[in-house]
Amino acid sequence: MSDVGFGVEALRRGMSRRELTNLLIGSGMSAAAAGTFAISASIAHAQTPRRGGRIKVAHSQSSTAETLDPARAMNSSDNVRLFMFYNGLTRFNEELSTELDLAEEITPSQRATIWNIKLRRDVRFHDGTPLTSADVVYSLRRHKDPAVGSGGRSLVTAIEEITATGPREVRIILSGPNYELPAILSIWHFLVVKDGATDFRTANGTGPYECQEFQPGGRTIAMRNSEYFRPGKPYLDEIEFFGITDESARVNALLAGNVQLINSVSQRSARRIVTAPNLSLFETKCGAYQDLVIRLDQAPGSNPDFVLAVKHLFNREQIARAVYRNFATVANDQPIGPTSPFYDPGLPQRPFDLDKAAFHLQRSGFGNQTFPIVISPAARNSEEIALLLQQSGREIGLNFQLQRVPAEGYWWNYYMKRPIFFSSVPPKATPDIAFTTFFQSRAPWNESAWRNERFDALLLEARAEADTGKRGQVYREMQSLIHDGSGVCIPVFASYLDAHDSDLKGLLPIAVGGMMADSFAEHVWLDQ
Amino acid sequence: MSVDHNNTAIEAPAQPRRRLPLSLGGMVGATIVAFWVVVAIIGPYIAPHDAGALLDDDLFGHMRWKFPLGSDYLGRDVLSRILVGARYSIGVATVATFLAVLMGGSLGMLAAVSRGPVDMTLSRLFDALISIPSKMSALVLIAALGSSIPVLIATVAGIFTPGVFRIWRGLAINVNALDFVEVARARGESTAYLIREEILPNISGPVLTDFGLRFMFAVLLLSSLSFVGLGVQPPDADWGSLVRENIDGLADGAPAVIMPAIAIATLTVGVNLLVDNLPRRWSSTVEH
Amino acid sequence: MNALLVRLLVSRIAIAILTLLFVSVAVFLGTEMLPGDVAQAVYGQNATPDAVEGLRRALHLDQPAYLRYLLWLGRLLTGDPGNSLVNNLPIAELVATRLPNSLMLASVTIVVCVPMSLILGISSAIWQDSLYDRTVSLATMSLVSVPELVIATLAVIMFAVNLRWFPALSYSAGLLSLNQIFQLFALPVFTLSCVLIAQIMRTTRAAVIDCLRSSYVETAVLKGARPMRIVLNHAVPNAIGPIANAVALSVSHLLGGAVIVETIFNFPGLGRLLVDAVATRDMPLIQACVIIYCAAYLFLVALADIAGMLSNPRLRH
Amino acid sequence: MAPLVKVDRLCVTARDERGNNRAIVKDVSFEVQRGEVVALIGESGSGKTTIALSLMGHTRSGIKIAGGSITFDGQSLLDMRSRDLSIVRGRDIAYVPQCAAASFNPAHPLLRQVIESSQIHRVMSAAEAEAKAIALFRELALPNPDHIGQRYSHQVSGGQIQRLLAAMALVTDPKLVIFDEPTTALDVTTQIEVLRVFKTAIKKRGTTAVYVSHDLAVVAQMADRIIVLRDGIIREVASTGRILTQPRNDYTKILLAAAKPRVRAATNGIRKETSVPPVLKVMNVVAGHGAVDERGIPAVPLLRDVGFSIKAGSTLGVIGESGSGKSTLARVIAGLLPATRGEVLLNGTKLPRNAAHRTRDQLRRIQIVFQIADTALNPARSIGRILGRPLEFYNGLVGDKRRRCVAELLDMVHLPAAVADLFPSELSGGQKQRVNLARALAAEPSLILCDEVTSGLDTVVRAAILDLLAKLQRDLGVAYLFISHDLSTVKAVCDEVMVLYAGQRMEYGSRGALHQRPRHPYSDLLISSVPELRQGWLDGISEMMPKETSAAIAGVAGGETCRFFERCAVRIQGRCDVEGIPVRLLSKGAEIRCQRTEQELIELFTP
Repeated sequence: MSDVGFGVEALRRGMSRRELTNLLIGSGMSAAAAGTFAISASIAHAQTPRRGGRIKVAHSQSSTAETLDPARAMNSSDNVRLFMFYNGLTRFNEELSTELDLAEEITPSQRATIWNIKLRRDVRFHDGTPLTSADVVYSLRRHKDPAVGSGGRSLVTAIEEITATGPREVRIILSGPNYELPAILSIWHFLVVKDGATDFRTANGTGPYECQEFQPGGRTIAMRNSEYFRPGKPYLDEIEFFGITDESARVNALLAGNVQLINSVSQRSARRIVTAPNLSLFETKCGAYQDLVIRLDQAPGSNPDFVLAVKHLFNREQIARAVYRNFATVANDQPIGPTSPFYDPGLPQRPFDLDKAAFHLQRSGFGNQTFPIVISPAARNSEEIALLLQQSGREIGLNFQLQRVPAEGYWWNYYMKRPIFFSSVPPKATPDIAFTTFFQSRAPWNESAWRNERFDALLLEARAEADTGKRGQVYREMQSLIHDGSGVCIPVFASYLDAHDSDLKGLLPIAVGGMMADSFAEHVWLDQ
Repeated sequence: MSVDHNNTAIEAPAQPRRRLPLSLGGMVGATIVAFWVVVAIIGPYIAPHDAGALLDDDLFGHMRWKFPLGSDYLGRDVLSRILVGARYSIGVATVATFLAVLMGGSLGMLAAVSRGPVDMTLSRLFDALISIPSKMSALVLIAALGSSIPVLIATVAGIFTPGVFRIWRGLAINVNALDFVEVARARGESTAYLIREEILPNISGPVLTDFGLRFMFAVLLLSSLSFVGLGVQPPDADWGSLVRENIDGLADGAPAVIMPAIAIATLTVGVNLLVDNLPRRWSSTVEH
Repeated sequence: MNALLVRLLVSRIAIAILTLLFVSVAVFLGTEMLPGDVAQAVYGQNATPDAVEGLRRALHLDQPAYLRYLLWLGRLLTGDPGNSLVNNLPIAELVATRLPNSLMLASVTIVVCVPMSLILGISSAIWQDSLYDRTVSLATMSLVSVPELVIATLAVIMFAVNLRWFPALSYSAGLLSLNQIFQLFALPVFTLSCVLIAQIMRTTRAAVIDCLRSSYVETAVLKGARPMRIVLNHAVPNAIGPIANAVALSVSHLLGGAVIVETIFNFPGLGRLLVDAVATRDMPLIQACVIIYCAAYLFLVALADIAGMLSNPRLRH
Repeated sequence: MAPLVKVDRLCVTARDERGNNRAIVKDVSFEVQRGEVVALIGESGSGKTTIALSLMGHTRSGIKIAGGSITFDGQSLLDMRSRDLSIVRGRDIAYVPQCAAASFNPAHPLLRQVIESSQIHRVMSAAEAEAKAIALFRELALPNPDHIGQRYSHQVSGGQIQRLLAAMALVTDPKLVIFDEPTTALDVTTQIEVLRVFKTAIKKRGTTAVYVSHDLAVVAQMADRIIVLRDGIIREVASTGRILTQPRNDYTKILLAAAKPRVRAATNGIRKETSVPPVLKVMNVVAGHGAVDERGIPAVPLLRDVGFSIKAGSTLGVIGESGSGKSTLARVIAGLLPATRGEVLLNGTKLPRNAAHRTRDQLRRIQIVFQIADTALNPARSIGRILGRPLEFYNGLVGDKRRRCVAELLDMVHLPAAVADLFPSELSGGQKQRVNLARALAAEPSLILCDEVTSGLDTVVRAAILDLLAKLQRDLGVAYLFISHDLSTVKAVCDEVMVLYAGQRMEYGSRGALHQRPRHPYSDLLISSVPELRQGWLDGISEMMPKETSAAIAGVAGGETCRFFERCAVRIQGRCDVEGIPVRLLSKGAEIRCQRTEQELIELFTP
């Protein structure tokens, strides 16, 4: 069922490191090269894309909060729409490397504090106007304005200045060196909108599809952009995209043939997809994880032995098997997964060890006490993981009382506020983003309130390190610091499971999210 | 001699009542209800397995000796979970219905006895409350207070109170118009006395029937509330939550989803049969 | 008659307005009491204090609660229900995409349910306590006893996934032909009917039986009327009041309470819009949904009362 | 010629609450000849209605015909299939039911229902049937016969409904008409009208009829032959004349005796002219429903400026038709419906209008006994508890003392002490009314308001209750306000009588004075409408008696003009309906309110 996934992964592992090196050596990457990759991926499948056809795609998220404003977009459903209608300066490809999108060239100088960007010349917005540097400057600058309410605001704090240096040239000046800027620019918030755009009831982008209809919480209809700058692309004439929040409804809709692609298939439903004759499961192995977080700044997490006791209570194989039905790989209490080139396989795996857990628990002095764990549908699978933890905790006299709270309100009422809670973290494009947002002492989502000066210093060091090998070294040390000290317990890395009509081709896993990291629209075609 | 063979259904509807206070249907209903009440009380003690333990590697396991009703989506024993869950479903429904009756009933009788502006105010208030969608109230309550048994009870009780008020008020107004209440009023009795001694004993039959029906709707409401995320805390689960959490198994006909649904259905049908076959004088003319 | 009707209508409307006002205050207080606000809801897991603060200011959430309520009420009185706090779209537009769907679903369900439950209820009343009566009531009772979720899911698996008779999703934009309506609405209507038929049928049966016990029915029997005539001519016209009431309650349930069905069949109705609005604390949207629901309830109950009045000359004059 | 109806050894059983079958009609045999009017007379529970219904092959729910046969026009009714039965019903046998208003379907206009049987049986076209019905309306003296059929049952008065039912029965020219207590629910003045038209209609057609009633005086006017029933057994069958003059059966004799209540001597209380204030004095009371204007007049007044007084130990009778405000008066005095104007004085002290503001002692002194014994007792409480409550409430009696007192009270109303443990449903109607009285007595009141206390009771039981009331007054010196629509009862027990009409006091005087002319025209109408227990009374009374009108109650405007105006035979157009009514003191000692002088009245009512 996941043969395709494995095959592609092997292919990707061989290539991605080389490509990344290419980028980081700093000479930039040509658009032609990007095209080559697309072709090579296709060749790997030995299939020729076919043009035409329409599909219906159902996403797990649906809300009236949906928006076409890249600054305000919050979830992957928004992202799917954004990637249909807009382009960024760069983008991630299935090799997990950054490739150029609207940019023709990105060149760092002065140890990566000043970046010069040159735009493609053949790009037009859906309203027919050509792409200019003013559009890019507007699109990046608006995130600094608090009134825009951009979710990418913290990411642009390091950008000091964005200026147009020509009709197609933009210069970005950073407050400190950062070789990761191309990766950062691939994030959906920084997709390029038209200069001065404020009305996002429809989208005027440069993307492969034009927005014909958009209803927040309803459906979106995307029509093929015949003027798209990548020749021949996209393949489909029309995509109807909407949300089906209920998982079984989503799966049933696919089974009934009413939609051709769905995301977020539960591990338990995978069997139904696999046994259906004309459906395929599309697994994306990546660094997504659902973690149990113990706050280190309050009892009982302030006691390191307690944290260690809990970390030894996870029967990771059982979790992968019972909860994720093996659509997961065992993790080691640090956020960089085996799909990442910077993954440290040398870090000793923390075992499921009741004796050790009991030992640490006894040392902590919290034996035979009851601690509440907040679980919620908002953090997927948190209930199931917590149930298993509760079972094994009981064996050493550590009692967990599960407190299920509703999904809405979870993130601001319980998340990072309770002593022990669950979180759900999507894969991050680079270790730098993961560490900066979740583990640095002053990170906005330093979930366990972990403070480690060495770690903070290493982060800065890595950013300014042009050499990938050396950077990998630094990242490995950082992984082990998290593994040892943080209050974040990461039992497994979960795969993204999408499912589709077998006639829908061109899907290749991009290890930063399901549905080709939300950008499937440009790449898929119907084979009939 | 010719005896009664020419009666049409309309002319002589009822079958002769036997000595038994309940007809066959009523007995069946009473037996089912009694069975589930007993299960609710002793369920956790007779459960073969720990209701929270993962015992089966197979998900949605079929029925077999070790797991008489199969296993659920995590491989837990469905029989044990139903036995433990009975207490929550029946207990919460009972307490919530009782609370609703306590609040709605006493206010309803107060409105009927007080008449005038008190009646007016209370009636309008409950009319307004009844028009707020119940799912919305449930959502607000769980969002504000989280999901726990007291919240569950308060939600169901809150949703039912206006309806109870209406029925009790209607019944009490009928009794209130009778002469013996006038006599007591002329005697100078207090409102509390009128409610306690004159009204309440004379509407006990119909309101008991109403209680039964409402209990039934409470069980069903609970199962639909689990859909919006209201239920008891894991690892335990009420029947509605059992259905909800195992709904994926329905495609494979997993007993994990069918059995709790059957439990809900039998309890509901049992209560309904019992209520429908109560002696006629107990029936309330007002429909829910 | 007309003066009375006008007076009744005026007092009805006055009471309705008061009720709506009360409900809107209650809803406002309810949502105010909820932890978190729309700014936090919009950002969810991605919330940072300054982002939330910025959005709050932009949405004027820093104003005192009563002021926000009065502002909202003021705008509403000028006919403008405001914009959604979450996506800044006009509430009227959001509701306009959902309300017709809900109305459509409700109407189709009613068209299917009411005749069926009337036939079942009346026939059960005619053959009261017969095997037929018992079978019908046990069958409807059993249907209402199975959780809606199970019925809906079962219907999808059987009729959409396995048999492929109907689509698993019940929404399509644009004008529909009768056949399309049948296709799209078959499954949700089937699910909703399971509950509704039992309820309406039960009320119908009880009301008709009640009428059958009356003196005028005995008089009709003694005039030599046959059972069919007695039921249709004498019992049913007098049972319209309670039946209309049951139907009204059911329809209002359909408009706002069909959340499960809307979710399973991914039907964009008012129910899910409300659930969504509560989840994101979108006050104007919540208010709009609840007020529509409330007004519909009041309207339907009034309609039922009028139906009862028209069927009963005593109340008509 | 064979009899039209032949009932042979009919046995009917009824199922009681516990599911036992009990015989309610036992071995009843009788015949009805063509053209004959046969009356079935008996008290409640005698089986008379059951027999009447079984003549149509119909039984009510829970009742079964257990044996015997009924032959109608040569057909055996009990052997017929239900389809064939319904062909006979309505076409050959018609039924005029008792509960008149409820017998019309409220959803359909009257005419449609009147001709329904003719349409069911297809004996004539709808147009023919309508024409015939309208002719019948005319014959039955219904007002506005051409259009009354378009009305609905709630829009016509009780007397009219009853006539419409008769028209409904007669429209198919049935061979047999069954009248089931057709006038029981009517006021006397209405009853006489209805009886008269019924009798004319029967006579004219030579209709065969079965007339069911509990009222001998009524039956005496209608029937050729009377069948006396008791407990489902025929006690006596004889021609009407013989039953009235030479009853053979003991029970028939009791019935006859009870139909004329003994008139007891006036109490001596009335004669003692002392300076002590009357136990109750009511002055200019106005009461009703709805908004009250600045003059204290409510939107829907039920009592208009009523005043009277009751001396200690005496009885004031209040008489009037339904809607006259009799019961409202009792409720106003008890403080249940606060007066909007006027005063109620108890022993010379002003009482607060609302019972809630009265002292416990004031409440104790006035007790009220309601008409319907069934609803006046809390069915969920034992008799001991019902009687014990006022003892406890007013006198603080508890425990043994209270129990003894309850026993004494029961003894006082001639009930065994064991009744204390029973519940109201286990008592008969008469027993319940006794308990009702005992409860009032428990408070040791100075005044008991008796609101139609004997109306629901059978003749024999009624007489016993009246005796008891008299005895209690003698023994305890309690005063009564005795409300009734039944003139003979009032005559029997009251010292003084007040006649109410539409909330106005028409006449107020001693009992004796009411029997002398001149009287208020309304009093005159009332008294002359009471059927007398002799054959031919109905045919003898003068045709000049004023007709019952549709009596649509006019607006309140004008205040104190005569409410009886529309129905008054001697009204003065342009005066009675314009001017306020003067109070006249007649020489016989009674007060009346009428425009006519005493002299005029004497002349007008002298035949």
